[in-house]
Amino acid sequence: MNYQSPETVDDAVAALSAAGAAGRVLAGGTDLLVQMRSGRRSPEHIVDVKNIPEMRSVTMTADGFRIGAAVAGAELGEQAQVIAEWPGVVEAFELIGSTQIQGRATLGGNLCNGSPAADSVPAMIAAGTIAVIAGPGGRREVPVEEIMTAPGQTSLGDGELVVEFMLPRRAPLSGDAYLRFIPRTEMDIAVVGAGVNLTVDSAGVCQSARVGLGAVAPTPLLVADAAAALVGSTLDDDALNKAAAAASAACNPINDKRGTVEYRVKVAGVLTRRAAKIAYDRARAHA
Amino acid sequence: MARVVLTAALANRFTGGETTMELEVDSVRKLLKALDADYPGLSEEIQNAQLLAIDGEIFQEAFLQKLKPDAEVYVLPKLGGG
Amino acid sequence: MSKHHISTSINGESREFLCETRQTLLDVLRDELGMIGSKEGCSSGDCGACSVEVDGRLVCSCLVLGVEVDGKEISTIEGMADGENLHPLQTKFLEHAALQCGVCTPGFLVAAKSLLDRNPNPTETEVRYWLAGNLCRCTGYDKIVRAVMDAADEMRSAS
Amino acid sequence: MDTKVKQSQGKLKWVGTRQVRPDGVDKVTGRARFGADYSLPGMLVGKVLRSPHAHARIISIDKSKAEALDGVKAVVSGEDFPDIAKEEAFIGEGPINFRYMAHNMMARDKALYDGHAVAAVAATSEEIAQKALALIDVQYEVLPHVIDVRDAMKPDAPILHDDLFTEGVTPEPTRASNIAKQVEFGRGDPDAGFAKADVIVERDYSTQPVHQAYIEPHATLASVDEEGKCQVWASSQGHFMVRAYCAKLLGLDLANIKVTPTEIGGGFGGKTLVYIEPVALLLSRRCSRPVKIVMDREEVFRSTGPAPGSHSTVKIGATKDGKIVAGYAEMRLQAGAYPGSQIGPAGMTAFAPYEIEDVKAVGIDVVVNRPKVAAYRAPGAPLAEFPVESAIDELADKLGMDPIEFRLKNAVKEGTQSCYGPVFQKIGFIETLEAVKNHDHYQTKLGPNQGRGVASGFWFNIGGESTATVNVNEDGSVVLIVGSPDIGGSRASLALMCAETLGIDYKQVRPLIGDTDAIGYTFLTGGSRVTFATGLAAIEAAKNCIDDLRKRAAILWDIDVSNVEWRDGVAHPVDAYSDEHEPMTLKQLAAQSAKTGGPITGHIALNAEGAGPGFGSHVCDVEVDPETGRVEILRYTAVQDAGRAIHPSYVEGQIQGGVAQGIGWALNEEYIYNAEGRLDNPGFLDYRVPVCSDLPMIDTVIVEVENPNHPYGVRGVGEVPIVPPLAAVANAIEAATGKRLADLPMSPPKVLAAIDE
Repeated sequence: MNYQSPETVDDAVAALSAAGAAGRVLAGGTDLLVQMRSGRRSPEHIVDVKNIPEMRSVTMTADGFRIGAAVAGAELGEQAQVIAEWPGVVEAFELIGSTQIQGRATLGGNLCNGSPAADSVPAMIAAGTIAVIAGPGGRREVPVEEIMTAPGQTSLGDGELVVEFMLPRRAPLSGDAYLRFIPRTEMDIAVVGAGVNLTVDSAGVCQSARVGLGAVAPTPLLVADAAAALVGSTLDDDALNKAAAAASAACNPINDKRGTVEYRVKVAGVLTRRAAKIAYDRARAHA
Repeated sequence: MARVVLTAALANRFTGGETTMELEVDSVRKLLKALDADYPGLSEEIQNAQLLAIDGEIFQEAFLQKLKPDAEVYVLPKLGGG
Repeated sequence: MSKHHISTSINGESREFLCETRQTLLDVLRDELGMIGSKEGCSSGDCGACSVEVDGRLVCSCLVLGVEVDGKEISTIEGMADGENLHPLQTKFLEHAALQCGVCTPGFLVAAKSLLDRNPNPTETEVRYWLAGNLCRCTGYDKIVRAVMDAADEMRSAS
Repeated sequence: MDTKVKQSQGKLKWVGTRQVRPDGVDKVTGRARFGADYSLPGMLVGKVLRSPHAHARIISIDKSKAEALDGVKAVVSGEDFPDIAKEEAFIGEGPINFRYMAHNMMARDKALYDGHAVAAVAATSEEIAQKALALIDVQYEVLPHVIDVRDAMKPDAPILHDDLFTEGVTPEPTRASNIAKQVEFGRGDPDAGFAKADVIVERDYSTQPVHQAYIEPHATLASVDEEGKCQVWASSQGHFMVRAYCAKLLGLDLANIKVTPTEIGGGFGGKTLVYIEPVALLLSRRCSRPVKIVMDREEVFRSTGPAPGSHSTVKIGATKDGKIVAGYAEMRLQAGAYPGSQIGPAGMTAFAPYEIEDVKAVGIDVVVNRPKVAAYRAPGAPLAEFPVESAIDELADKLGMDPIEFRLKNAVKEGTQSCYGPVFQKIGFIETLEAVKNHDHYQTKLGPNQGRGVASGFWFNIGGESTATVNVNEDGSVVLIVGSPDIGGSRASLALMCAETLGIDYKQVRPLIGDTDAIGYTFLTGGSRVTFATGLAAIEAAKNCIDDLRKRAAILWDIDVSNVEWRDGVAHPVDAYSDEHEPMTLKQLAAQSAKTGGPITGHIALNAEGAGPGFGSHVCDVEVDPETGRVEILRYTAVQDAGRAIHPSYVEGQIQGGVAQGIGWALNEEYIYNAEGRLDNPGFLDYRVPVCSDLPMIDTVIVEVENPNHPYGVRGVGEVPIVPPLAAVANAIEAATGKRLADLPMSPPKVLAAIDE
């Protein structure tokens, strides 16, 4: 097993291209090392992307934030402006694993590991996050919801990797939130995750919304029907119940060791309603 | 007379279901001997896998105990613990 | 298979070692460097018994490859006491009987120190969530949390 | 020689104080060496190949490819171990059958569960050992399997053992089945009792198997030399147990085996057996090099422990004035792949806290395709007392009585005949109930979706064989050698009792756990026996040491030993001689020991009887999220009779730890098997033990109703606290939601389903 630690994205792309199917990106390693140990993945070539400055930095411009794909949760948690503008995304990222995992786990890894239950992904989907992908053919920009294709699989081609994520600056009267359900208070994989990002007008009427759901289908979902149920309302009980019903209706989960179909469908609605309330309160407070 | 009480499982195995018996003995040593005379194998089973509760006190190893004239002896499975 | 030559600093001391790619930092500490204070409880990042700091970040050393720490600074339980003086957390763990079997203790201490280095005055809830990645099956956590809070108190009044 | 020891009456200097444990610094600095921390020059890595099938006949095992791999030094499988006849014995955590134990350690003709060991290798590195495992060619014929205890009892169930005929039933069965044994306990006539009842509750309950989940995986290092001398370093609850089992399972002379206890990273009953020690020994014998085997977490879950799961039917009847008049329980326990679940203790403990004249408890031992169960803290009691404590709550509710008052009305006390037969001696159950009743926790108001539950628990506690030696050093310090591995701070409590008895400073006592060659036989650490039984040995050894000290003073003073008294660590001449001689301290006597006969020492080997039964009563507040079914533990108070708390901090710690484990059992811990009978959650990610943020502080109240059979009044404390939480949480959830959950764990989907019913 080889280990390479390139210092530029181009070198990383070259290394991954050369390795082909036997290559694997090592970011935080919190999934990869576990998979290697259990024999679920046996890469021959490991490409460590943590020494690529571009992938380790968070930058802010008037247009938005660029968050390196290899930024660890604990590092993002120290970015006051990102927290202020995208609390839902940061909260989602920080829910992944323990303090120890937070010291290593990355946004890029959480997405590219391909777990339907990845906490950061529904929040990024709700936020309208764009992933910047580098590969042998140059760079391309892809909405986050288009990256996972099936459990453990992504739409990335050979030699491609996610370099960074782009989020816009927070618009006035908008806010986001993410909630997940786990049996314990920590250390579990999401049974259901729900992210909501919305904008209201000065009267408190929802103007636009995006709802992302995790762990309820083979990939994280962007649920347009749930968002549509919120738009035009002041998130009264009726609108919230409709959004919850739409979220539940969008679910296509499985029975597994973490939850049943029935339970996931029901709780997806509950969390959508609760997350929408939090996002709404944040939006109204963000004049 | 010492009163000896067996569990149902033990009684089914050794005494044809009789769970209670009265014996004229003043020690566990004699008790075991007396039981063995009436019910072959019972004494060995008691010494291997059972404990005796004599007048309320549990003895994991009761071999050396004396018995009061009206002693009450329960034969129960040996206990371990976690 | 050729081994990687890694130069690092452990508890302020320069250390070099050879390792294969597959070896974790925990493997290296325990098997190559004889530092057995970090414990292996799960090898999957779920128990925290192998907690160390790498460049000031709390991590599970079972989820870090040995090759990744070239040029980095590592802190382990073995470096926690200052010469013959125990760290206040170590003292408080003993006073509060915050350990029974003691196998999770090094991980808890390293994690708790990492918390107090950042937050000298944590609430009970903050302590509990910070330490949620460290499993203890003996104590029910009560005395551990008390020991950490008490150590924080003492360190604040000493500074 | 009769011991003349005078203790300052009532005033104990060390017992009851909170001293720093003797092994503490080693454990907070990372120096303490646990099982995996031992190494020897030339050591090989041992690894075990495990069955991927829940039930399969082993057609053949071809080891040749693995043996040919460079770096592989030995490969063994079932055929390399001696064939052991069926033989029942009681040397570990409970009655065991050596044949089953041998087959559980290494499968012979059949693999009986996912994770069952089928072969093992020793190699020069971990990587080579892993490769070698993959090269062992095992041909299986996969057989139908059965995981659930109710399915296993059906007539058409796949049969695990062709030679297993139900014991304890009449008529004797003629067909093999998965039902290994049936036992029953009780007194009176339950049918007649129920006829007198005004109110009867009856319900089916189930509990899931739960793992002890000690943080340190099993680890051992074994070394056999060319002469056949065996050395084993093992993390276990009893190194004498390891020695005995290794000798038996390998057909070795006990005298050739020395076992050294390492520090043990948790056991809770799960390390009262051997899994890898004989395997490491055999591998080492094959290549005359040391072999270390360390399980990974997945192996721990797939092949060790757990406590049995159960399905029970419990019925209790009471009169309208609140007197329980009848009880009936039938408990079907999952033994795992081999017979031997704790049906005895389950049957005896089920109704133990209550005085019931007409009562019967039946325990049924059933084999299924899961790992063979092991002891786990009060083995058998939590799964037996959970249904009863739930039913008691339900009855109290129906009768409109406060659940504490209802328990008080029926509680056993000194002189009450227990439901399993014997009459209770001095016990403190009522005291624990009174303490709960009077605790401020029991009076506080609750909010919406919140509920309060109470439950009680019982465990016998045991004594057993212990040896202790007290050696006085020439500077007057003392080494206390015992044979009990320390799993929770027992070195501190033993040193405290030794210091108290001798009358010297606690810090002058250095406790040491001797290996099997260094100290006499000592039964394992379990059953809450160490502070009681090994404590008794430490006290008696100290008393013998005092006899020696008095003798030495008598020699120096040239008076008869009967004229020397030992008071608070000092030899005093009796009044008649007090003008002639100055009292001498232990230190002074030690300094002159060479001229009075050599080193001063005290020794004892005993079989402690008279362990005092333990009772606890707990109160728990929960809040239930009505939309997700999540249960939060808001507040928890545990009251327990400890007889006397030698080191109160470690008594509290035992209670708090037991409560946390009980809460895990109640809420989230379970084994999840897939359709193929493979364990789907063999790790801490999905086997959900409570984490730090799941729990509140766990308040403890120690009640001290002294055990008359111990010099300081000690009762065991470790087992009881895991018993009440299961029902305390269930009763609290019922109070919060109006729904009674009878199937553990009460995980969010089950709670939500009950709420939505």
